[in-house]
Amino acid sequence: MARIGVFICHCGHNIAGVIDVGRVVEAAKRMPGVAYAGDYIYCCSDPGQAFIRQAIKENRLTRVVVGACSPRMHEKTFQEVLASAGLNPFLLEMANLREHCSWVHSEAKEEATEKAIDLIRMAVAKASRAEPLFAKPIPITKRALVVGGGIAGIQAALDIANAGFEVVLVEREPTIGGKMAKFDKTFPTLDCASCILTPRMVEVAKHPNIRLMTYAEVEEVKGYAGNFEVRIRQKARKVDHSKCTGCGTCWQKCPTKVPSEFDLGLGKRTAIYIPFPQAVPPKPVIDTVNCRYMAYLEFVRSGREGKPPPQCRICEKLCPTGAINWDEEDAIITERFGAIVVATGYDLFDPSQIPQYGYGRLDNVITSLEFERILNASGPTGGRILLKDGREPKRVAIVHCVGSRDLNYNEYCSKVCCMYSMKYAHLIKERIPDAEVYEFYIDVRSAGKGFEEFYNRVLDEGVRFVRGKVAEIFKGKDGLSVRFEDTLTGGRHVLSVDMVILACGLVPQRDAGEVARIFKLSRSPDGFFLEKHPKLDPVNTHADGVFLAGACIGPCDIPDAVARGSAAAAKAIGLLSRDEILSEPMTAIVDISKCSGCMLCEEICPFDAIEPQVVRGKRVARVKEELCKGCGSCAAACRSGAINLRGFTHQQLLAEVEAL
Amino acid sequence: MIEEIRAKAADLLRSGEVKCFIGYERASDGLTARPFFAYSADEADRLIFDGTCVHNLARYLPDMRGKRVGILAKPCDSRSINVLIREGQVEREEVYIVGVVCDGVYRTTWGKPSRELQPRCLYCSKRTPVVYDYLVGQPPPAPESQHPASISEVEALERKPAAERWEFWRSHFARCIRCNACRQICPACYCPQCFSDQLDPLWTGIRIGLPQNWVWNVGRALHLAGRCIDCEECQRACPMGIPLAILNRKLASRVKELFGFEAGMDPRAPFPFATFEKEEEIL
Amino acid sequence: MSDREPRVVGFLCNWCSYAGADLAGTSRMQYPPNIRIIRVPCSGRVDPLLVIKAFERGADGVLVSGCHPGDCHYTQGNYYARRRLAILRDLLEFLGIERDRFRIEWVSAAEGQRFAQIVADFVKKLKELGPRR
Amino acid sequence: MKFLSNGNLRGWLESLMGMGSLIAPVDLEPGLTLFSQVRDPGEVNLEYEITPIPPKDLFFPSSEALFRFSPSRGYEIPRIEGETFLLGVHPCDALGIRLMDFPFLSPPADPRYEERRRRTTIIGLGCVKARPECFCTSFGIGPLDPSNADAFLVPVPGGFLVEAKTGKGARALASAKLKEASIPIPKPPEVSAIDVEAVRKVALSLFDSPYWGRLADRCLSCKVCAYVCPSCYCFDIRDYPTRDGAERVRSWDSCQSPLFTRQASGYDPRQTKASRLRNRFYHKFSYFPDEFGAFGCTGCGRCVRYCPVNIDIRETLSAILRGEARIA
Amino acid sequence: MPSGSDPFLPLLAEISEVRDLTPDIKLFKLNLREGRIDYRPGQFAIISAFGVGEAPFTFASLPEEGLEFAIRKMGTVTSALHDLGPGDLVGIRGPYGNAFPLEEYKGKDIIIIGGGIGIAPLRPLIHWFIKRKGDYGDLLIIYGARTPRDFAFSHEFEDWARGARLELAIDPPGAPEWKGRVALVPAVVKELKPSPRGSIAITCGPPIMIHYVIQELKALGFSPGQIVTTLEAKMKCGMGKCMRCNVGNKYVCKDGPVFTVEQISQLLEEF
Repeated sequence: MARIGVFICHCGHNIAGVIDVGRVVEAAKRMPGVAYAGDYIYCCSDPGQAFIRQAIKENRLTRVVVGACSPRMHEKTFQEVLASAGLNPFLLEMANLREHCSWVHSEAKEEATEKAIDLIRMAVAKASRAEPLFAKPIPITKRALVVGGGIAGIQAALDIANAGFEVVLVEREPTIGGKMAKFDKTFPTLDCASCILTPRMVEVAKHPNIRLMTYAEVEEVKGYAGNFEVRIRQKARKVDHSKCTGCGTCWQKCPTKVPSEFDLGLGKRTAIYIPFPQAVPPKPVIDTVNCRYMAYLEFVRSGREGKPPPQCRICEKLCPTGAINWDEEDAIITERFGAIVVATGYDLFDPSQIPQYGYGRLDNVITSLEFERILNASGPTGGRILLKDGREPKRVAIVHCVGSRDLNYNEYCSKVCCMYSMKYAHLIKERIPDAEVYEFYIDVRSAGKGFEEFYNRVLDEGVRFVRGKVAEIFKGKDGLSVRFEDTLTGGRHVLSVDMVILACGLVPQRDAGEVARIFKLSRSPDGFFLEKHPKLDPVNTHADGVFLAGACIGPCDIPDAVARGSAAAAKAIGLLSRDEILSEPMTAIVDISKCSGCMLCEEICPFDAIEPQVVRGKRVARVKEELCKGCGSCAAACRSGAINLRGFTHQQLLAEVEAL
Repeated sequence: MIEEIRAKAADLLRSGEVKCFIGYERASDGLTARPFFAYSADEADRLIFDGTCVHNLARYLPDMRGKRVGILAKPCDSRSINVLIREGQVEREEVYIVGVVCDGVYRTTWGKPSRELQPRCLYCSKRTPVVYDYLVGQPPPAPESQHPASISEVEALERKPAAERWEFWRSHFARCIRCNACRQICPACYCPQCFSDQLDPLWTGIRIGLPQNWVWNVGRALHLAGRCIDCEECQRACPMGIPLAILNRKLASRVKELFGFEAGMDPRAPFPFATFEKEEEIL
Repeated sequence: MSDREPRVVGFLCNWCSYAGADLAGTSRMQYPPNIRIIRVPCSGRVDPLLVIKAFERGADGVLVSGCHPGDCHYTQGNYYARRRLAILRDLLEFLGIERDRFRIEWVSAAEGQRFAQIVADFVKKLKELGPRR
Repeated sequence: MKFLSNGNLRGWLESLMGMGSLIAPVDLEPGLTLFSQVRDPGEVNLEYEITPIPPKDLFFPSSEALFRFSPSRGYEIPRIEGETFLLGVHPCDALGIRLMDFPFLSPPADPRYEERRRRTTIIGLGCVKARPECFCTSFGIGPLDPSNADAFLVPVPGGFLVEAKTGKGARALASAKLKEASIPIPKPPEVSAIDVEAVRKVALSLFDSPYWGRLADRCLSCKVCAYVCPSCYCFDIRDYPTRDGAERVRSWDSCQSPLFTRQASGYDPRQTKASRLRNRFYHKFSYFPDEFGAFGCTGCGRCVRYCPVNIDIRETLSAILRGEARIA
Repeated sequence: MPSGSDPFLPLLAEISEVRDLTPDIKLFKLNLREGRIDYRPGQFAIISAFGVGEAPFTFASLPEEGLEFAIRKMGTVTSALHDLGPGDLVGIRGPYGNAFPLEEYKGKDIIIIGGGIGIAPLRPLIHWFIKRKGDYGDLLIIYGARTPRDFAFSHEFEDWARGARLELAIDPPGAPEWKGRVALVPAVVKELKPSPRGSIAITCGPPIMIHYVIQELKALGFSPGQIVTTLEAKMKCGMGKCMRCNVGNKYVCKDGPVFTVEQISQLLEEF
C-alpha cells in the first residue's frame, strides 16, 4: 500500500499519436495505491524530469511508474530522477508503452490504449511491491593478473605496472613474446619485429611491479571482480632460475636435438633450451619428454627390462651455478588479484583441413607463419628464402583467405592476411629480385594507416595480383601447379610455381573453450571470446573484472593488439584505482525460515554464488552477494520460495500476473 | 519375516545403536496397519509386516533429524530415503535401514482390508530395497518386476481430448478441501513452509475452492517432478478420492523419457532440473 | 480486449527477447495487441508457478522467451528453463491445457521480426483453439 | 409417526426442490458420497454409509467472502438468499450442527451462520447400520435419535417412518404423501459407548503425560481430522487483493496445522505436534465443555476412519480411562 | 458501517499522523470516519490493511488521547501499514480483551517493566499513573531495548522521568554513544530490587524476557498475584471463535490479554 505516482509520457506523437493518454491517466488514477497520475509530452526531457520530481514531493509519492519507452532506453534516467527526489532508485517501474505498444499497434489505436492501461496496471502492481535496493561496497585487491605474454599481454602488463599496480604475468611457454616474436618484419613499416619487441620484453622482465611467471598456466579462478583467487600451476623447469645466469653452456652442449616448436618444426633445439636467442627470461627449461636423463629415470621407475638409456646429465655437470634440479616438480601457487586481463592470443588456421591445397603432403607448400620463420635471420635458414631442396624459389604463389571468408571453415575475414601476404611479396622481391610473385586474392583489404600505400608499392614492384580462388595445388611436372579461376577475366588456369605460401587465417586458440570455462567467459559463434558489447564495451566481458586484450577477441594486427592491451589495462587500472566496488543490487536473497537446506539452488547457480551455512543448527542456503549476478535461476527452482530475487521478487512478478 | 524384523529391531534398540525403530503395528481395527515407533526392545514385539503395511515410513525421517533411528523400508520407502539423503534432509549415518523384500501391498482403508494390490505395486520395478543396512527376505532373481510395467490410467487419460482431461481434473480438484493430507504424508514434502501456505506472495492463500485448488494441485505435482517415487500415499491419504498418483506417475514417466532419470534410485545421480545438456531436444 | 480476443502473457528475458521485442517496436513491425509482456532478467527466472498462475488468472496462452541456447547472458539460465518448462508443458497438457497454449521460444535481441511473427502466429493459433474453458 | 413409501419419495423431493434448494447425499464417485445440491431426485442416496465431509459446510462454508471493500464503493457483503432443505443427516451430524451453533451463535453471533441456519431445514435420517468407528452413543444420542433435526426419517422396509420435530420440519413434510404408520420403530444397531464424562474428570491431570508425544510420533500434522469433523470450527481470515480494493475471506483452518499459532515474530507456543494433537483432544473433551456445556465431539468416527495414520480418538479416550496415558 | 450486527466488519478510519519511533516502529494515530470505539488500557483492536489483512494491536494511548498504536514492522500486515501515511484508510474493529484493573492498583507502588515493542501496551499506563500521581504510590519504569535507537517513545522520556523513576538499559553492548546501563531487563530488575510490599509489577516484552522478569520478581518476593503481564498470541477473530489464541481453556483475546502470573500459572500450556 504504497503511494504510487504514474507518469505517462507522450513521447511527442510516438505514444500519444496512437494511445489515448488521457484515458490511460484516468484509468491509472483508479488503480489501487495510485496517489497521483499525470502525463507529460517528454518525460525524459529536463522539464519532464523536473515535473516528475515535483510531483513526487508534492504528493509524497513512495513509488513511481513511468509509462514511456523501453526501460532498456531510459530506466537509468528515471532512476536518477527518483534519486534526486530522495527516493531509492529501485522504487521505479517502467511500462513500455512505446516499443511494446504504440509502435507495434499503431493500426489498432483502441486496442493499444486498452493494452497501455493493462501495462500500466501491471507496472503499478509491480511497483507497489518494490523494495528499496542498495549496492554494497566491496574492498578490492589492488593487483592484476595478465594471462598471456604476447604483445597484447606485455603491453597490458606494462601499462598496469606503470600505473603503480603490482602485476603477475603468466605465460605458458618458456618465454614471453608470443606470435610477434616469430615474425621477421612488420607491415607496412617493415620494422624488424624482434627489434621493436625485445626491448618491451626486457622491460617486463626488469619492471619492479611485474612478476613474470613463464612456463605456467592458470588452473582455476574463484571469486569476483576486485577479489579473485587464482590457482596457477608453475610447470617444473628442472632448472633453478634463481641460480641460473643464462650463460648458455647447457643448451650449447646438450646432445639431444629435437624439432623446435618456436621454428614450427623447421629447425632444431636441444632438450634443455631457450626457445629463441632473445627469449625472456633468458633461462632454459628442460624438456622432460626428450631429455635423456629423464628418459633414464622413467625407465628405472617403470621397472622395464633391457638396456637403460644413457644417464647423460651433461648439463648438470657443466652448469657453473648448479642450477639443474632434477627433483623439481610442478608447483601450485594461489594468488589474489583484483583484475584479470586475458590475452591468450590466437592459433593459425590449420590448412591441412583443406586437402586440395596439399599442405603436409606437398613439399614447398607452407604456412604463412612458417614463411615468417624462413624469413627471420634467427630462423632455420638464417633468413634465406629456400626451397626444401635448398634452391631459391623463382616463382612463388601466395594464396589468400586460407580458412577465412570461407563458409566451409570460417566466415569471418582474418584481417591481417592481405597485408602480411603483400609484405611477403615485397620481401621475396627484395631478397630474390628476379622472382615472380603471384597473389591469389578475393578482395584486397588494405584499410589501415599506410596500408593502401603499401599495396600500391607492392603493385609497383611487379607483384602479380590474381583475383580468384585457388581450386587446387598439385604436384606438377616441374614443381607445384596451382589451379585457379581468374574471376576478372573468367578463365580457368594452371600456374606452375616453386613455392606456395598459404595465407592462413587466425582462429581461436585450441583450448579457448577451457580458458573460457576457467575465466567464466562467453564465446561468440566464431569461438573467440565475447566482449561485453562489440561496439561500446570491446574489452570488458560479462565476467566482471576480467578484461580481454589482443587476438583472443578476434583477429587483429600488432597495433590493434597493443591498443587492446592498453585498453584492457586502462579498464583494469580503473578498477584497481578504486578502493571498493559496488555489488550488484539485484541479487538473490534467502529467507532462512523458509529454506529447507536441500541446496538445489547451489547446484543450479551458474556463478557458484550459493553455499550452505548452518544457522541455529539448521543447514540453509547463503548467497554470496559479491558473486551473484541476479539471473534468478535459483529463485525459480526453489520449491518453498525461500530464495527470492531482489528487483524481480516472487511478489513483484506475481503482482504483474495478477494484474492481468 | 516378522520374527526376523522384531529380533533385528530389538537388537538395535537393546544395543543402543538406535534410539527409536520406525516400523508398523496393527491398527485399531485389528486388520490394517499403522506406523509404529518402538523405543525399547520390548516394544519391538509389536512390530508387524505384511501386505497391509502401506505407509511410506521415510516420511518420518526428517522429523527425527539429529537422532539415530532404525527404519523398516520397503523398496519404495528405500527410494524415498535416497531422495531425502540426496536433498540433505536425512544423514545416511543417522539411519539404520532394515530393508525388506516386498511382494506388493494392498489397497486398504481403515476397517476395510483387501487382498487387491495397490496400482503402484503393479508399476513397481523393485522388489528389493535400493539402499539398506540389513535385508530381511530373499532377494528375487532379476528382473525383479513382477508385473509388466504399464501406465494404463495415464495413457487412458492421454488418449482423451484435452477438453475431457480438463473436465476430469477440474471436477476432482473442485472437491479438494486442502486438508494437506497429500502433502503432509508425502516423504518428499518437507519444506518448512509450503508455497501454498505462504501469504506473501499469495500463490493460493487460504481459500478452499477452484481455482486456488487447481494451482495448489498443479504446483504440488510439479514440485514432485523427478522426486516422486510413486508410493501413492498422497492418493491413499486423500479423503476426497482425488487420483493424485496418476498425475505423479505421468510426470515421473516424462522425466524418465526426457532425462533418463528415476527418483531415488541413485543418490549421486544429478537431479534432472539442476543439470542440462547443451544440445537436447526436449521441447 | 473483448472476451473473445485471446489473452496472452509473455515472460521475456531482459537481454535477448525483451530487446527483440523492443527491436520489433523500433522497426515498427505490427503484431496483434493481445500480448502483455512481463520482463524477467532471464528465462531461468520464470518460476513455473508464475505460468500456472497466469493460466489460473485466465490467460489463453503463455509465452516464455529467452536467449537462444548457448547465448544466455547468465550462461546457463535458459538451459534450466528449458528443462523446467518442458516438463511443465507436458503437465499442463495432461491437465487439459492444449500444448499450443504454452509456447517456449528463443528470440535474440536481433530477431525483432521473428518476435512479431511468433506473437502473430501464437494469437492466430489461440483463436483457432478458442477461449479456454 | 407417519410412513413415507419409497414410491412417494420422489414426489416429495421434487416438491422440496420447488420450495428451495435440496442438499442431500449424492454419489460422486464409486465409494464417495457427499452432501451436494440435488439436480434430480434420483441422485439422492439415502442408504449412504458416510460422507467424508459432514454437512457443516452448508452453514460454515470451507471458504466464504466476509465482505468486499473498495475505497470508492465501501463495503459489499455477499447476500444469503433462498431456502435450503438439508436431507439425510445422520444423528451424529445433526448433533454436529447443534455443536457448531455454540461458537457461531453465542454473542457476538456470526450473522452469516445465523442467516444460513435460519433458512435451512434439517431433515434427519436414522442409521440402520452402524460403522465400526461409530461411538455416537457416548454423547447422549443414538442411531435413531431424532433430536437436533427439524424432521426425521427412519428407514424401514418399503420406505421411511417420518416425524416432524419443529414447525420448519412440519412445513417441509407438508407436501409429502404420508400414510399413518403401522410399522414399529426398528431396533437401533449396536453402538458401543465410552464414558466421556469420566474422561473429562481425569483428563486434565494427564496434560503433561508423555503419552501425547508418543501418539504424536505418527501424526502427520495434516488437517484431515479437523476438516472431516462435524464439530471442528477453527478458521482463518485473510485478504485477497481485488482490482480496486480487497476481499476478506474466511476459510477453514485447523489447530493441527504447524503454522496455526505461529506469531509474526516466529514465536510459536504450540510448536510440537504433540502440543497440537493434545490441544485438539482437550478442546473437544475439556475446553469446549467448559465453555458451552457440551462435548465437542459427536462420535461420528470420521477422524478415526479418515486419519491416514490411524490416530483413533477412541483409543485416546480409553487410554485415559484405563490410566495408560499416565505412564505410556 | 452497514450495520452494527456484523462483528467482522471493521470501522473505517483515516490515519491522521504517523511518527517514526524507532527504525522499525511507527506510531499511528487514527481518526474514525464513523462510529466510536471506547476502550480501556490493556485492550486491543484489530486493524486492517485492506488487501493484505488484519492484525491485533494493543492501544498505545489513553482513551482521552485518541486512537494510537505503536506498530513494529514484522509481517505482511505490519509492513503494509508501515507503507501508509496521513490520509490513508484502514479498518479497525474492537476493542477486544480485558483491561488492566487500574482501580485495584490504587494506593500501590507500581513497577512497569518493558522490553522493545512491549512498551506499547504499557505507555497508556505510564500516562495514567503519572496523571493520577496522588492515587498511586511510587512509579518505577524499567525499559530495555537492543540499541539506543530502539527505544520507542524516547521523545516522551523527559515527561516520564518527571513523573516517575525511569531506568533505561540496552543490550547487547556496542553503542559507544550510550552512557547508560548495559544490561538485560531481568538483570536490571535484579539490580534495582524493587520491594514487593504493596507493589504491583506490570511487564510486557518478548516471551523470553517476561519469563526471566517473572523469575527475578518472584525471587524478590513478589507473589504471583502481584505480577501482571499481557500475553501475545496469534489472533484472527478477537472474539474467541477462531480457536487460535487459546491457552488451555482460556482465550487470550477474550479472557486476556492481561493476566496475573497467578492466573497464568493455572493455565495449561506454554504461551
